[in-house]
Amino acid sequence: MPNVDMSVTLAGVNLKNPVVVASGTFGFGREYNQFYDLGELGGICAKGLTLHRREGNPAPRIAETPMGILNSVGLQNPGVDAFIEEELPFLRQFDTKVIANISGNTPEEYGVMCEKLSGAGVDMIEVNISCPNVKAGGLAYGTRPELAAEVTKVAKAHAGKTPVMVKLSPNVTDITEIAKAVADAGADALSLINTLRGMRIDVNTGRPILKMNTGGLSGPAVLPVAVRMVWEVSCALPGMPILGMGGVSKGEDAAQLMLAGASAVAVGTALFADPYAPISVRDGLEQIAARKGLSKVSELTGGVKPW
Amino acid sequence: MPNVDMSVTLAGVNLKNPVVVASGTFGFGREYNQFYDLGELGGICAKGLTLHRREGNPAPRIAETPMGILNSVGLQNPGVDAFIEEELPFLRQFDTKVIANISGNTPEEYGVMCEKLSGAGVDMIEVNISCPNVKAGGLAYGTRPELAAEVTKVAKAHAGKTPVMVKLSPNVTDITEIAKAVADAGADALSLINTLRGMRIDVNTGRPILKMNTGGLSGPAVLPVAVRMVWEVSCALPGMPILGMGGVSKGEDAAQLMLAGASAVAVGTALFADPYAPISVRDGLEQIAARKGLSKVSELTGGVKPW
Amino acid sequence: MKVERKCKIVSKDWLNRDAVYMVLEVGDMVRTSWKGPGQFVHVKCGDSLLLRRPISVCSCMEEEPEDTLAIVFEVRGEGTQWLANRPAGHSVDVMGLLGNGFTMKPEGRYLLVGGGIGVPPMLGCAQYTAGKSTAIVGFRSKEKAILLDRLEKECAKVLTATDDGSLGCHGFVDALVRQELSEDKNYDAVLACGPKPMLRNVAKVAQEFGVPCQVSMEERMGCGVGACLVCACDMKDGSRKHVCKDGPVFDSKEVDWDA
Amino acid sequence: MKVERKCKIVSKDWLNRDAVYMVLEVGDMVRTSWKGPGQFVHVKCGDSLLLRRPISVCSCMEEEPEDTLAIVFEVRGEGTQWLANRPAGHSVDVMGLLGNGFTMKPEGRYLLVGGGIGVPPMLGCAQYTAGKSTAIVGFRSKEKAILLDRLEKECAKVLTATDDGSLGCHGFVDALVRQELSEDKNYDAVLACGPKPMLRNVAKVAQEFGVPCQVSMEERMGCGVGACLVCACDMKDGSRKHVCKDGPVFDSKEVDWDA
Ligand SMILES: Cc1cc2nc3c(=O)[nH]c(=O)nc-3n(C[C@H](O)[C@H](O)[C@H](O)COP(=O)(O)OP(=O)(O)OC[C@H]3O[C@@H](n4cnc5c(N)ncnc54)[C@H](O)[C@@H]3O)c2cc1C
Ligand SMILES: Cc1cc2nc3c(=O)[nH]c(=O)nc-3n(C[C@H](O)[C@H](O)[C@H](O)COP(=O)(O)OP(=O)(O)OC[C@H]3O[C@@H](n4cnc5c(N)ncnc54)[C@H](O)[C@@H]3O)c2cc1C
Ligand SMILES: Cc1cc2nc3c(=O)[nH]c(=O)nc-3n(C[C@H](O)[C@H](O)[C@H](O)COP(=O)(O)O)c2cc1C
Ligand SMILES: Cc1cc2nc3c(=O)[nH]c(=O)nc-3n(C[C@H](O)[C@H](O)[C@H](O)COP(=O)(O)O)c2cc1C
Ligand code: FES
Ligand code: FES
Repeated sequence: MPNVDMSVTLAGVNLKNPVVVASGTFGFGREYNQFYDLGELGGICAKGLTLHRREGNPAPRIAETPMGILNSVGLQNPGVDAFIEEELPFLRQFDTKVIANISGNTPEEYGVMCEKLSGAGVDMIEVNISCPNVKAGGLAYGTRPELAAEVTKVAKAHAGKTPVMVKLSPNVTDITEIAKAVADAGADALSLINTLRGMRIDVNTGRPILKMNTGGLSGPAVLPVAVRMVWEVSCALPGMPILGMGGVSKGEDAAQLMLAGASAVAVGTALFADPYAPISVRDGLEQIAARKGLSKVSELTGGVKPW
Repeated sequence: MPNVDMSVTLAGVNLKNPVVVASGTFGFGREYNQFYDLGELGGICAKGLTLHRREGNPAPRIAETPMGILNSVGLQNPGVDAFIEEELPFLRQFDTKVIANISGNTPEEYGVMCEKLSGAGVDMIEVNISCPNVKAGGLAYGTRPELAAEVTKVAKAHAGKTPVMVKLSPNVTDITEIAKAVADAGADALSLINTLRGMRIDVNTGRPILKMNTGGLSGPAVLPVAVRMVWEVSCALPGMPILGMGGVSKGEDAAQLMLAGASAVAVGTALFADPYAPISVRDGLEQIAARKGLSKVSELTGGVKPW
Repeated sequence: MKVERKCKIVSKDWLNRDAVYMVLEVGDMVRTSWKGPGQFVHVKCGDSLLLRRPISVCSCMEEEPEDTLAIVFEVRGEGTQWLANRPAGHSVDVMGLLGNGFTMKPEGRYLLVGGGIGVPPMLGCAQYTAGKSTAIVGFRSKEKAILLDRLEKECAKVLTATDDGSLGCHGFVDALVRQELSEDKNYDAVLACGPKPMLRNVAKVAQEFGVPCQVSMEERMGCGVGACLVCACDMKDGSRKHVCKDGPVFDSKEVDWDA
Repeated sequence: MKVERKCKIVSKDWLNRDAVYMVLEVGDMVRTSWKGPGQFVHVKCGDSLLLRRPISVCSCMEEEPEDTLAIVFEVRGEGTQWLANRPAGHSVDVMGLLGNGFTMKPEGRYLLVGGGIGVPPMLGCAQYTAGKSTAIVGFRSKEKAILLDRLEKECAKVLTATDDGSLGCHGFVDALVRQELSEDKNYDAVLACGPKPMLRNVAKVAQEFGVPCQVSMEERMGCGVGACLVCACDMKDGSRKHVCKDGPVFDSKEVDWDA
């Protein structure tokens, strides 16, 4: 293997490689640490946190679709304090970056969580304004520029020196509009895409498979939408660091997102088929960079040559 | 096979079965007529027409994605007059309904085309306000309620007794908002979904595969999005006839869309893998209806039982 | 150390028109992660299906050079159909052993209750208590009955019920459970696996008789290891636990049966 | 009547590290839809790829009970890899014969120009004119050369060029075409298949010498039959024709080589 420098920088945070795991698909790392050392990863986006413990939505919470899945977990989590006390120390043992992911019902809640997490020393805070599974808040923030900007401002004001990355919803007419609003409000980075809203019906029973009727679509099916949106946002906001995600399951997928403008990528759904997916994505990416004769994988970022 | 009445009604037009072929994937029928009698189909949505002949976009115009494809044909067509003179008489030979699909640069163009097509006696006009491949017009109409309503009004005013079905774009924050605007403006039916915008990059060359950089995503990958949107629209507009499409490749997929609220379904991308797809979708649907003990396939429509 | 590995299919036999008995070579999976009967494996069923399929371990054995493991599954949809089509000699991608099994002692005496495709893990429980336990198994009809001969070998007694009366008692297993518990007060616990309505009824009967009861629950899964939180099971205390990690076996008193 | 059918792989041979020669039993496909050398088939490559792959007919024969057809393809990506892995005896889903072949007469004398994986259809053209035509074929290197022995049998003369000089002339085929056309004025036409830059150069040379030239074009395809309009080829007159239906063979003068 030729020598490719795999490190990248995302909003000033140095990642040893560009492959991060996506929030909500990796819990707080304990489970996959049984498969490999978490230090293999560029970073870990922890399961989405709320101010208080939440039990999430009733099951079934998952349905399979062609090359995709729908989920309606609904932010089950122990709350931000329990995360800081019980999970963060565990994650801190590993040589990887810890990115906390937060969802609030009000801008104030985002502020409180940012303060706590920044104080606790997470490496970055990912502000989820786009979770489609929570009735109050969540999605609305992600689809309205002025609300997205407000949440971003409050988060930034309370995050101290901890970089704030805002996670965008793909369920919008124009993602660049939200991206710009959030950037103007001071976001240090953007992450995209969260899940597309979808539905599956069991034709035998006439019932939606998910108890919440609809859920968020992720997995390879959404990759072309993710690539397009990363490209649009990176064109609209040159220089804005982007964590790209949506359907990455191999090195080539990650390379597409990086060429489209992402500085790093997250792997989510692919974990369910293959717990080692982030490792093989990283290795595949390294091979692609080597084949292209790059000395640093970061040279892929934004390298697409549109016609 | 138990006796299931396969006929359905869509905006007052009787279809012998609920399976229509999707605009742009079936040309004007000549090619697939080499495989089977077009009279097997419930209806044919012809390739999208414009007022004047168009050559469309440069190639490559297609890219493969996980369980989906991207296209950027860009409405290549001979123009509405040539359709009426050369293609409609051919289509009229078959015992099936002919649905003309139109795209205009201005509301007036839609009006002119409706007048011509209504005069020529097509069974229905599908007004495409959502083609993502045309720079002027197209997409903008489909993403802004007031413009969508205006186009609908003009189309209705010029379509005489020919029912007008408006085709919606999925690239919007809230599809019910557009659906309502179009319904209020007098649409006789809605068809959805058109393609989702996506992109694929060749990582070896760094070039987007499509010469237009981005294109429209269709095929099984989008089915869950289509089911969700059909369900949302049918909840928001009870009684509004819907032609559901997006990723249908088997009877079960069609049944999902019908349960979600569609009166009929269109099959597009599935044709490329299997020219007989519409036939097997129809047969699969019939079997599902029979298994459920229905005497009419139309009883599926809107039958979903949300939790 | 959890594992995911390609496992060779040693044998595949059809038990009836829908159910397959499959033996796999699983490396050191049993040696390293066995916790008791009732765990499951998470099986990749072809390239075109994203999600793995959870299947209970029926029985398993530490062996050299490769541990072996038997699963029994019914063809329900695309995934199980794919798996059923794999011939012996081919390999499948398996994650395991996952979850927690039944809490039991080899010297214990249990009333094992299985319904339909919930019967296979009960065979593992029977083997574990070598001849001391009693099995009560229910099927839709005689044609659906599976593993009866093997259960006979591993149990003190086997009672059978069918919904249509074509084999054993006419009716559901909970009636037999009631009968057995009223006749025999010496069971350490009732262990049950089967459809949720059956589990609820069995749990109720066990509670009436004051016998501890453990149930193996089903839920649609993603990761299978506790990371994605999709496989929620509603608990009496209002919390939601996860079938893949906290279960699949739960104390029946903890489960919210009204959810 | 166009057809789509499951076709049995009669044989599969590797011509070099990347190229496969595959013979298929295609029912009455040749009898019912053969129009001349240069047509193509549209092959389904596994369940997980939505789009079929277009492959030129190399040679074909009307036979009883099943016509046979040979294709030669290079492994480029997932689809061709899948196809290359199919063993003889298996079946593949084929649509064909599609498109229009070269316009030629059996009694004609043609200069057949093939580049790389564009060589196979030239073998069909050579067979059609039984020994009268000349073939000029180019490859990247000696290791990439294919079908030379068979061309030798079917042609009056075969000239070879390689980019690296490891076989035949060092350089590109257009130099050989120029040489041949200046030495021999009796070709009815130049027929060419290969990468677009090669076709452009060959077309230019043919035009210089006033010899008609037909070229087989490639474009990404959907339906393969002319319905979806994705496989556009830019024409000199500003129109866009379709490779699958109007082509793949076009008169070189009609093509817009600057597009
Ligand atoms: C812990 C556990 C143990 C199990 N043990 C066995 C066993 O020993 N033998 C056996 O035959 N079956 C068992 N099942 C059920 C088995 O997982 C399903 O029958 C199987 O997943 C169906 O897959 P499919 O592709 O054939 O069906 P499809 O309906 O096509 O599957 C579609 C999706 O739904 C999921 N799904 C469908 N039904 C179920 C179900 N009942 N439980 C969980 N997910 C489901 C599938 O995993 C898949 O993701 C068990 C389930 C769980 C949760
Ligand atoms: C009329 C015609 C005749 C052809 N004849 C031959 C032949 O005889 N032998 C041969 O080896 N190849 C031939 N090709 C090229 C062949 O179709 C591609 O190499 C093949 O489609 C690549 O598929 P893949 O899955 O291996 O590659 P991938 O790159 O994984 O394919 C991805 C997608 O791009 C398309 N694609 C990629 N390259 C091409 C290409 N060059 N032309 C058209 N589509 C492409 C694929 O069909 C698929 O839809 C022909 C192409 C055309 C249009
Ligand atoms: C089961 C599941 C749970 C998720 N939970 C969260 C979450 O808590 N917070 C969040 O921002 N995104 C969440 N996501 C979205 C993912 O982080 C990611 O944006 C999305 O799944 C697309 O990536 P993928 O296709 O690689 O999975 C979740 C996704 C899945 C599948
Ligand atoms: C190649 C291609 C061309 C299309 N052209 C048109 C068109 O001209 N007008 C239109 O309204 N929709 C057009 N569509 C969209 C389809 O009609 C349909 O809405 C979409 O493809 C989703 O259905 P599917 O997944 O079954 O293909 C086109 C789709 C494809 C794939
Ligand atoms: S399946 Fe992921 S937590 Fe249970
Ligand atoms: S591939 Fe559809 S028109 Fe050529």
